[in-house]
Order: sequence, then C-alpha cells, then structure tokens
Amino acid sequence: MKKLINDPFDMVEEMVDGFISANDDIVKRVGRRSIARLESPIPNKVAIVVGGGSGHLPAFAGYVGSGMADAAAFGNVFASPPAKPIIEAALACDSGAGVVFIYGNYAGDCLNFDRAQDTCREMGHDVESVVMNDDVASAPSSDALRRRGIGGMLWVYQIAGAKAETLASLGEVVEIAHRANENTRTIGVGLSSCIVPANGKATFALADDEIEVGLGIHGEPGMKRQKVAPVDEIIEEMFAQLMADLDYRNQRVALSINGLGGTPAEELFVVYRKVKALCDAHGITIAHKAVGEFVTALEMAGASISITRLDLEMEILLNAPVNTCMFKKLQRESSSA
Amino acid sequence: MKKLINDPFDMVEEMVDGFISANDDIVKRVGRRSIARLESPIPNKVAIVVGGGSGHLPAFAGYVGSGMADAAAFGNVFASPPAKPIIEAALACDSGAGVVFIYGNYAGDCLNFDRAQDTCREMGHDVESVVMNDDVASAPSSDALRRRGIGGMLWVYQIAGAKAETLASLGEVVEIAHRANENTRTIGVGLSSCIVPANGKATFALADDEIEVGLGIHGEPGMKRQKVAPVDEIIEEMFAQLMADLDYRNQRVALSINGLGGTPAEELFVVYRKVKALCDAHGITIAHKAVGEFVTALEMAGASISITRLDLEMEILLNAPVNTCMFKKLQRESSSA
Amino acid sequence: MNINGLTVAEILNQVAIDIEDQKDYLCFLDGEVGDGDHGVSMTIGMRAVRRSLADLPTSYLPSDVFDSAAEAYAVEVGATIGPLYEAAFAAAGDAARDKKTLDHTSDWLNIYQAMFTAIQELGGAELGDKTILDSFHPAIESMRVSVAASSDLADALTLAGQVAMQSARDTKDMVPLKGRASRLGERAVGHQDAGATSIAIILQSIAREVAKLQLQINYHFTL
Amino acid sequence: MNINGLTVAEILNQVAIDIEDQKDYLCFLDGEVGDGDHGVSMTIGMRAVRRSLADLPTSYLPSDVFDSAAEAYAVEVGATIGPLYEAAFAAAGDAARDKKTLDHTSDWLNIYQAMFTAIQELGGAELGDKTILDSFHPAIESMRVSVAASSDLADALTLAGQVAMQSARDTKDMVPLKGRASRLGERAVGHQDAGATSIAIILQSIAREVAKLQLQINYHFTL
Ligand SMILES: Nc1ncnc2c1ncn2[C@@H]1O[C@H](COP(=O)(O)OP(=O)(O)O)[C@@H](O)[C@H]1O
Ligand SMILES: Nc1ncnc2c1ncn2[C@@H]1O[C@H](COP(=O)(O)OP(=O)(O)O)[C@@H](O)[C@H]1O
Ligand SMILES: [Mg+2]
Ligand SMILES: [Mg+2]
Ligand SMILES: [Mg+2]
Ligand SMILES: [Mg+2]
Repeated sequence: MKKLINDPFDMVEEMVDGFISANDDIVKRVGRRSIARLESPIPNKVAIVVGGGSGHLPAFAGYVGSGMADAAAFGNVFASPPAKPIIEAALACDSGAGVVFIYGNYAGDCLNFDRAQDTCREMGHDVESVVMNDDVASAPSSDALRRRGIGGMLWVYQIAGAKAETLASLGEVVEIAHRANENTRTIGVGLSSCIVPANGKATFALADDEIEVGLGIHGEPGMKRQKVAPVDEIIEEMFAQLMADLDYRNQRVALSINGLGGTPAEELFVVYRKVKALCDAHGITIAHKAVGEFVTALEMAGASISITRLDLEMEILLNAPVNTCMFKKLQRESSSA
Repeated sequence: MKKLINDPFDMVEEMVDGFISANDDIVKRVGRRSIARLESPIPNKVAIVVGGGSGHLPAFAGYVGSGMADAAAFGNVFASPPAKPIIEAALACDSGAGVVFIYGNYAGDCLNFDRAQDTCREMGHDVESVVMNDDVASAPSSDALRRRGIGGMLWVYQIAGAKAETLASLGEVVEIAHRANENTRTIGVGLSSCIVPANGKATFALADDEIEVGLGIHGEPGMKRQKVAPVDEIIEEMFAQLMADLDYRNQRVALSINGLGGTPAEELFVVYRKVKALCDAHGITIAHKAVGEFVTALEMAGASISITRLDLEMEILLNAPVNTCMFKKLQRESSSA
Repeated sequence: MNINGLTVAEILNQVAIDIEDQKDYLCFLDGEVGDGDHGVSMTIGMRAVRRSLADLPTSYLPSDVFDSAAEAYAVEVGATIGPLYEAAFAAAGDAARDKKTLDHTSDWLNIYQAMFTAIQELGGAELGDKTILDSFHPAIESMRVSVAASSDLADALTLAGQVAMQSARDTKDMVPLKGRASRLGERAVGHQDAGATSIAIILQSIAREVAKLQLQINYHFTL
Repeated sequence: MNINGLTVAEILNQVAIDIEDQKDYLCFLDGEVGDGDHGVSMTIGMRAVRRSLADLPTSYLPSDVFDSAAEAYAVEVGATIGPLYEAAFAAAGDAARDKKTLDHTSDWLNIYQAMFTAIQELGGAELGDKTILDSFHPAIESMRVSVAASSDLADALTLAGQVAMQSARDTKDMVPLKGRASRLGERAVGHQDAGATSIAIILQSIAREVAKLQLQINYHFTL
C-alpha cells in the first residue's frame, strides 16, 4: 500500500483537521468528528444533518454548506460515525425548527443515527430521519427497504437542501427528501478494489479482465462478475436495470455520472455520452445533470449512474445555488430554451 | 487494462462528445476538437484560449466558462492539439479585443500553439501567448524557461480570467497572466503510473514501496525516486523545494493541493493539513486555497502542491466568481476577518 | 483464583492484543462479503479500550472495566460493531455490578449471556443470520453445560472458546439474512463471518488468560 | 521499376501497418523517459494517412500521396510529432513535385534530405540531441554514398534502413538536449529514443517494399 498518509490509524483525524482548515470559509468544527456551517444555527431553518463512513468524499462532509447540508459527522473509514458526533452535529445546527438526518441504509448508520435521534429527542429536539436506498443492485425491488444508499444522495441532498433554504417546515423537508429518494435509482460498476488504509490490502480481487456490476461503494460484492466489455455494452445493461426498476420513459430527470475515485473524468464523459443517447431513445429529458466524483470508494476504479425522476417542484428546487465545501453550483437562470 | 471505454482510439472523440453534451449550458462546439463559451465572442472582452493533451481533466476544457477561459482545444491523450482546433477555438471567441493563448511549456504545445498563433495573426487577429512553467522539478531555476507547466494553471487561469472579465486590454491581460505565472511554483509526487488507453500498459513502473518526487503529469520521470515515507516527511521535502525556488516567507499566497487522479480526496486533505502547518511556520498567509483534482494524469496516484505569491491585484481578482464546466466558485464576499 | 478488577483489566488488555494480531485476517474475512474493515474497527475499539484502562482509578471493580470498555467503543468505533460491543460491554458491566471478583463459572456464564442478549436486542438478528450471535450462542450453551457439570472456570472458558471458534468456522455454510452480507444470500455461502470470528477470538483470549492464572496458582500450591 | 503515385501509396500503406505493429514498443521506449504515447501518436497519424489515401483521386502523382500524408498528420496528430511529420511529408511532396515516378536512388535521397531539413528547421534540434534527427541523418549520409556509388535503389534504401536502425540503437548513449527527455540529462542515458526508432522503422519499411517490387520485376524478367 502506498498512500499519502502518516500512521493509517491517524488518517481520519488528520483528514478532518485538514478538511476543516481548508474549508474554514464555509464550516466550523463542532466536535472532534463533526462540523457545521459557519452560520449555524440558522433561525427558522430546518437543519439537515448528514454523515457516514470516511473514504467517500465529497460524501458526506463535502456537502455541508448553503443549499445542501447544515452539518455532518465523520466516521472512521467505511464505518458509520458513532452517535456522539451525530448528536454534536445536530445540536450545533438546530435553530428550533427541527433537524432531518439523511443517511444511507447501512446497518451501522441505521444503528448510530437511530441512537443519536433518540438522544436528541430526549433532549427536546425535533429530529426526523430519511434513509436513502437508491442502489438497485443491493436487493430486489420487492425488498427495496433493504437496499443501500449510494450515488443518489447528490440529488436527494440538493432537493431537500434547497427546500430547507426556503424555510419550509420540518414535515415539508422530510416529505420532499422521501420523495426525492423514492424517485431515485442508482447502479454502479467496479473495475478495481480499494485499500482500507489501516488494513493495507485490497479489499477484494478482480481478475485483469473482470468487472463487477452492482458493486457497492465499499467493495461489497454486486450482482455479478463479468468479463470486461466495451463501455457502451456495460452501460446498456446497467441502464436496463434502472429502467426495469423505475419507469423513466418520457419523464424529466436529474442524471449524475459518479466516479468511484480511480476512474479518470475522461471516462465519465464517455459514460455520459452513452447514457444520454439511451435517455434520448427512451424519451427521457435530462433537466439537470452532473458528471464528476460525488460518492467515492477511496481509490476504487468504476462509476455509478444515478437518475432521479423529477416533478415540477423538485426540478425547480434544483435550480437553486449551492455553495458547499466540495460541490458548488451557481444559480441557474431560468433558461429560455 | 480495464477502462470504461470502447475502442481506445475512439476515446477522445467520445469523451469530447460527452463533455460537450454534459456541459451544454456553458459551452458550445466550435470544431471537432474545440469548444467555446456559449456567449462567445463577448464584445470588448479579451478572450483566453487554453488547451493541451487529453487525460488531464479538468484541464483544459473543464476550465472554459465565465471567469476563466473562453475556449479550449482538445488534443489526443497526452498530446498537444494540432494547430487547427486551436485556431478554431481562437476564431470562435475573438471579439476583436484580442486573444491570449495560455498553455503549458511542452515541446508539442509550443509547436502547435505557435503555428496557430501565426495563422491567426495572418488572418488579422491579435494573438499573444503566455507559456506556463511552474514545475520546479523539471529544470533548475537557472534554466526556468525549460520548466514544464503543471498544477499552477488553476491560479494563472483564474487571475487572467478575472482580469479579462473586467474588460481589461490585451496587454493588461497578458501582463497579469505573466505575473501570475512568474509568481507560481508547483511540485508533484507520483505514487503509481497511469495507462495511456491506446497503449494499454502502464507508462512506467514504481516498486511497491517507491514514490517519485517531481514526477510530471504524464509520468515523465521526476527529480528522484525514493522509498515511500510518512506523508509529513514527503511534504516537508517538497515544500522546501518550493521555498528554495521562491521566497514565500511572510507573503500572502494562493495554495492548491491537486490530486493526480488516483489519490482519494481524503489524502489530499491530509496533505493540506501539513502544508498549512508549514505555511504557518513560515509566516505565509493562505489568502486563497483549493483542494481537489485540477490537473490530472489519468488514474495516476499522487499529488502536487502549487503556490502563487499574490500581490493585492491578484488577490482581489481571485475573489471573483467562476462558473466553468468543471470548476465553480461563488463570489467571495469581502470578509471582515 | 482472584479475578478482581485489575485481573479483568489485564485480561481485556490481552484480548486487545490478540484482536490487533488478527486485524488483517478479520479484514480479509469481512472483505469477501462486506467492506473489509472489521479488523480495523475492532482494532480501533480495542486500542480505545486499552487507553481507557489506563485512566481507571487506583482501585476498581470488574464492572468498572466493562463500563469503560463500553464507553471506549461508544466514542471511538461507530460502524455496526461499535454500538453492538458498546451494548455488550455495558451489559457485562451490569451483570458484574458490585461483584469484587469473577471467580465462578456462573459469573462468566452470566456475563456472556448478558452480552449476547444485548447484542441480540440491539442488532435484532436471528440465529443463523451469520453474525456474532452464531458463534457466541453455542459458546454460551457450552458454558451452561459446564456450570451444570460444576466444571472448573478455566476448563469451562477454554471449552467455550473452542466451541465459539468451531462455530465461527461453521458460519461458512450459512446463508446470511442480516447485515451487509445479507443481500448476497447464496453468494455468501462458503465465507466465514468476520464478526462471529472476532468474538471467538475474544472468548479464546479470555480463556487463555484465565488458564494462565490458574496455572500460576496451581504452581504456587505444589511448591 | 515504376514507383508511381499508386506504388508510393502502397508503400505508405505498408509503413502504416509496420508502425502500428510496433506501437507498443514505441510507447515503451517513450515511457522510459517521456510520456509513453509515441507509438499511439504515430499510429493515429498513420491510420489517418491510410484513410487519406482512400480519398485520393483515380490518378495521382507521388507528391499527391505525400501531400495528403502531411494533411493527415496536420489534422489528426498534434503532439510534437504531428507538426514534425506534417512538415516532413510536405517537404517530401515538394521534393517530388511534378515527378511521375521515383525510380532513382537520387529521388529518394532528395526526398529524405528534404524531410530531414524540414524536421530540423521546425524542431530546432541539433544532432546528438537524441531525436528523430539522430537516426535519420546517418541514413541520409548512407544514401548519399549509395548515389555516388550508383547503387541500385533497393540496395540503397535497405542500407539506409539498416543504418537508421543501428543509429536509433546508438541513441542509448546520448544525453538528450531537446524535447521532453532533455531535462533528464544523464538519467536518460541507456534509453533508446522513440522518435529515432520510429523513423528507422519507416525507412526499413520503405526499403522492404521497394525490394519486394524489385524482386517481382526481376522475377518477370527471368521468366
Ligand atoms: N445485527 C447484527 N447482529 C449481530 N452481529 C452483526 C449484526 N450485523 C452485523 N453483525 C456482525 O458485524 C460484522 C461486521 O462488522 P463490521 O465490519 O465491523 O461493521 P460494518 O458492517 O459496519 O462494516 C459481521 O461480520 C457480523 O458478524
Ligand atoms: N525538436 C525535435 N526535433 C526532432 N525530433 C524531436 C524533437 N522533439 C522531440 N522529438 C522526437 O519526438 C519523440 C517524441 O514524440 P511523441 O512522444 O510523439 O511526442 P510528445 O513528446 O509530444 O509526447 C522523441 O522521441 C524525439 O525523437
Ligand atoms: Mg464498515
Ligand atoms: Mg505526448
Ligand atoms: Mg465491515
Ligand atoms: Mg511522447
């Protein structure tokens, strides 16, 4: 293992220090492993708290800032944060308007966020939770509540974040976060493993000519291993999985192509080109789009496709500006096109 | 080699198609391998044209948009674009106020941009060139004109781009681009090779415990190979190289930590933390900062540090908003701090 | 035997060393069907436990040791394993509450049973779901038999450790229903569960420490 | 011999095949001191040349072939090698201008010399800088000797190809002063230059094609 780190067991600590220092125009530290927007708590605004294991930047801390999350808790690499930093994050940003936890559906995250929620409620805070489960590869649609949360968070956070900026009520923010999640599907493909620093070895092995469709963002095995193929073929198969799960035909959507860490941006645009062609062929209008790294798995090579079916409210909310640590978007002028 | 591509010889073509489609709210195609801002030509504005080999995204096309470049030409992977797309880019954005080519100091880029400049001038366009040479590892300071251009472009483009947005004259934009370049130094470290798609094999080999300090963004060998060490030690050595080249003590600077492609963002923040500590120790004030991927080398693991010594004009220009395809920055409010 | 607070702390210290020794193996097991971090999470937890032991007052009860282990897991670990072990150590503390020593087989049966119940209640897994429970449960059953048979503590713990490790190996044949590996269903068959293995390491480590103590005492007597 | 436009096109077609065959080797050489793309850039150029040959009119001169090769390199390649080969092929076109056939050793000496001069003028390298020039120059000198000795064309080209390849190997000992490898100085010693090697492959390929033609003609005569 070669990484730009010191003692691997100090990595998260040092990363958090560097992250906060590099983003001190947007966030402040509110605990050893928790941050909040400089302006928190913002009067009358419902606060959004996110978090999860480290190793996924920009997820989760990278999305703290205006238009997305108010606070975040950092876990160890690929490990949910304990309840404590989640509670610190929540307390730092609750203005009294209430807090929504939005996190991915993993056993550890569920356990820890639930306990944080209980504690916060005992302390008199209004806290609701929205658990994202967009990964179609992680369970059949008949068992969708067991699905993991992955790349779709980019759209769920933005939609919920924009709604919260309008000073909507806690119930309204929770409702639209649920709605965004329910209309979002993601599927990923992995080309290589990642290395958990304190482990020091590749989490799994793929042969030189193998890829894994449906691989999770921690290297959890996916739906199937197959031989590497031209990307157009791989994308066709992945797209078909998404379409089989949710009917996007003739809908307006938000589409993101997410790099898992080790895949060059050039390849992500090759992927976008094919997905765009498939959308065109199915009468799908891409109202919002993003190509880049949004939820990574350390240095894993691979990509995921997330599509959110939009209604008018979600589509308009996505025009709002975003200024977070690692994702920025200028106000979209109402286009004449 | 496993990559998300079809025929490797079609990769650049397909990437360009996807790139333009994914960024059609910011850029338009003005040639098979050239793009320009939608609004180009912008009356009275000096236009900035950038370009270089593919495989370095966000460089170069990713920086087209307001506040940075007006147009870009795409080359093949790691190969300068020919003169033709550079000329197309220049013609598409010249409002009559003139054009500045800003590119890195590589033999191929110099040859092709020079020829494009000659042709454009023959056609009656006012074209000047600024050649970036920030890589301290690529030649001794006594021979600085032979140095390559690498990660420092993030600051040079922004400073020149912001100046051009003020409708400054061609001479003024050229002058400040030169000034930004002269005050910028970069040094990189490589941990692994990259794979040129149509080659299909790693460009070079590093042993499992070896790193290369001063490695170029194409895998060109650097200053020296050494054993991997705790990142704090590596950074100290790199920082010392920068300080030996330009005296940053007690200066205000713009600092960027750039990932070469295969290094997780978490590690870049660990690097930032150490560089920040070294800056503090030398009385250096970080007025502007950026941590992320700005100039990559496909999937190469590694990072580079770029520091620009700022004067008041450059520092203020860096407050301007940027809205390019792959780099966005909201207007910095004049801080009270 | 005199398994007082200090001795329990020494035992946990050794448990921590043994877990860290097996870090890479536990990561390997977790990597086959999960995210490859179980050895790391357990090491982070056990290092925190060791640090917390150093902060104990000059004199303390066995339950104090378990309480501070629970706190260490609560603050440092996160993941699935953090809350589960926090709850388990907290339950161990409760089971040992006010006791000066834990010299009897029944003391440890009670502690193990309390830990097991805490994990089961918080995690909600069933036996056969390919989790910690699947090696812990048979170990506790063997402890119960040992208590009925009035076995000596070191023998009882040693047997429990062996049963736990054998049961951890047997998880290979299980189809997981809980946790990250659950969605793999049949694909997980053939892989040994990481959490079931780490608890088995812990039980074996405890047994070995207690057996060493016993040996020292026997040695005294025969002198 | 009748090396007319069609024949020159056939020769260039074979050159393109030979270059693509050596793509990986050329990338390997470039990767040792440069950016590892030389084989790719040359293949892209030569593929474009082949495509451009298909677009030639029904009847054309040797110079037309060189002109369209120049255009192909100009549009498709970029890099250092794009403008250099564009200039070289354009110069070859000029050197062959108006000629119906290129049957004489002196024709090819003129063409090679024109290509060399174009590369030298545009690139500004000196002999010994570890570039294309360093294998091309000795090859041209051997052509000059062959002309003086009235050698037969196939023999002259074959000798030139051999000299070029030997000289390419000799670049190993040179300290590069131009191009990307230049900043490496002494560190580049021991590495064979990629551009010097690709031009040697081209010269050998031309020689082999012309020799085959000659053989066919001899065969006709002796029939
Ligand atoms: N609900 C549960 N009850 C008991 N043990 C569980 C449960 N869920 C998971 N586990 C155990 O946790 C282990 C994985 O732990 P670890 O890798 O540290 O956490 P994570 O799954 O968050 O990465 C599994 O091997 C399994 O034994
Ligand atoms: N000024 C020059 N004159 C002649 N040949 C040159 C010159 N500069 C570089 N070369 C040749 O170009 C080769 C590298 O070409 P290539 O890898 O295709 O371009 P790039 O350097 O842009 O990646 C070198 O091996 C060298 O032989
Ligand atoms: Mg985990
Ligand atoms: Mg190149
Ligand atoms: Mg795990
Ligand atoms: Mg090259």
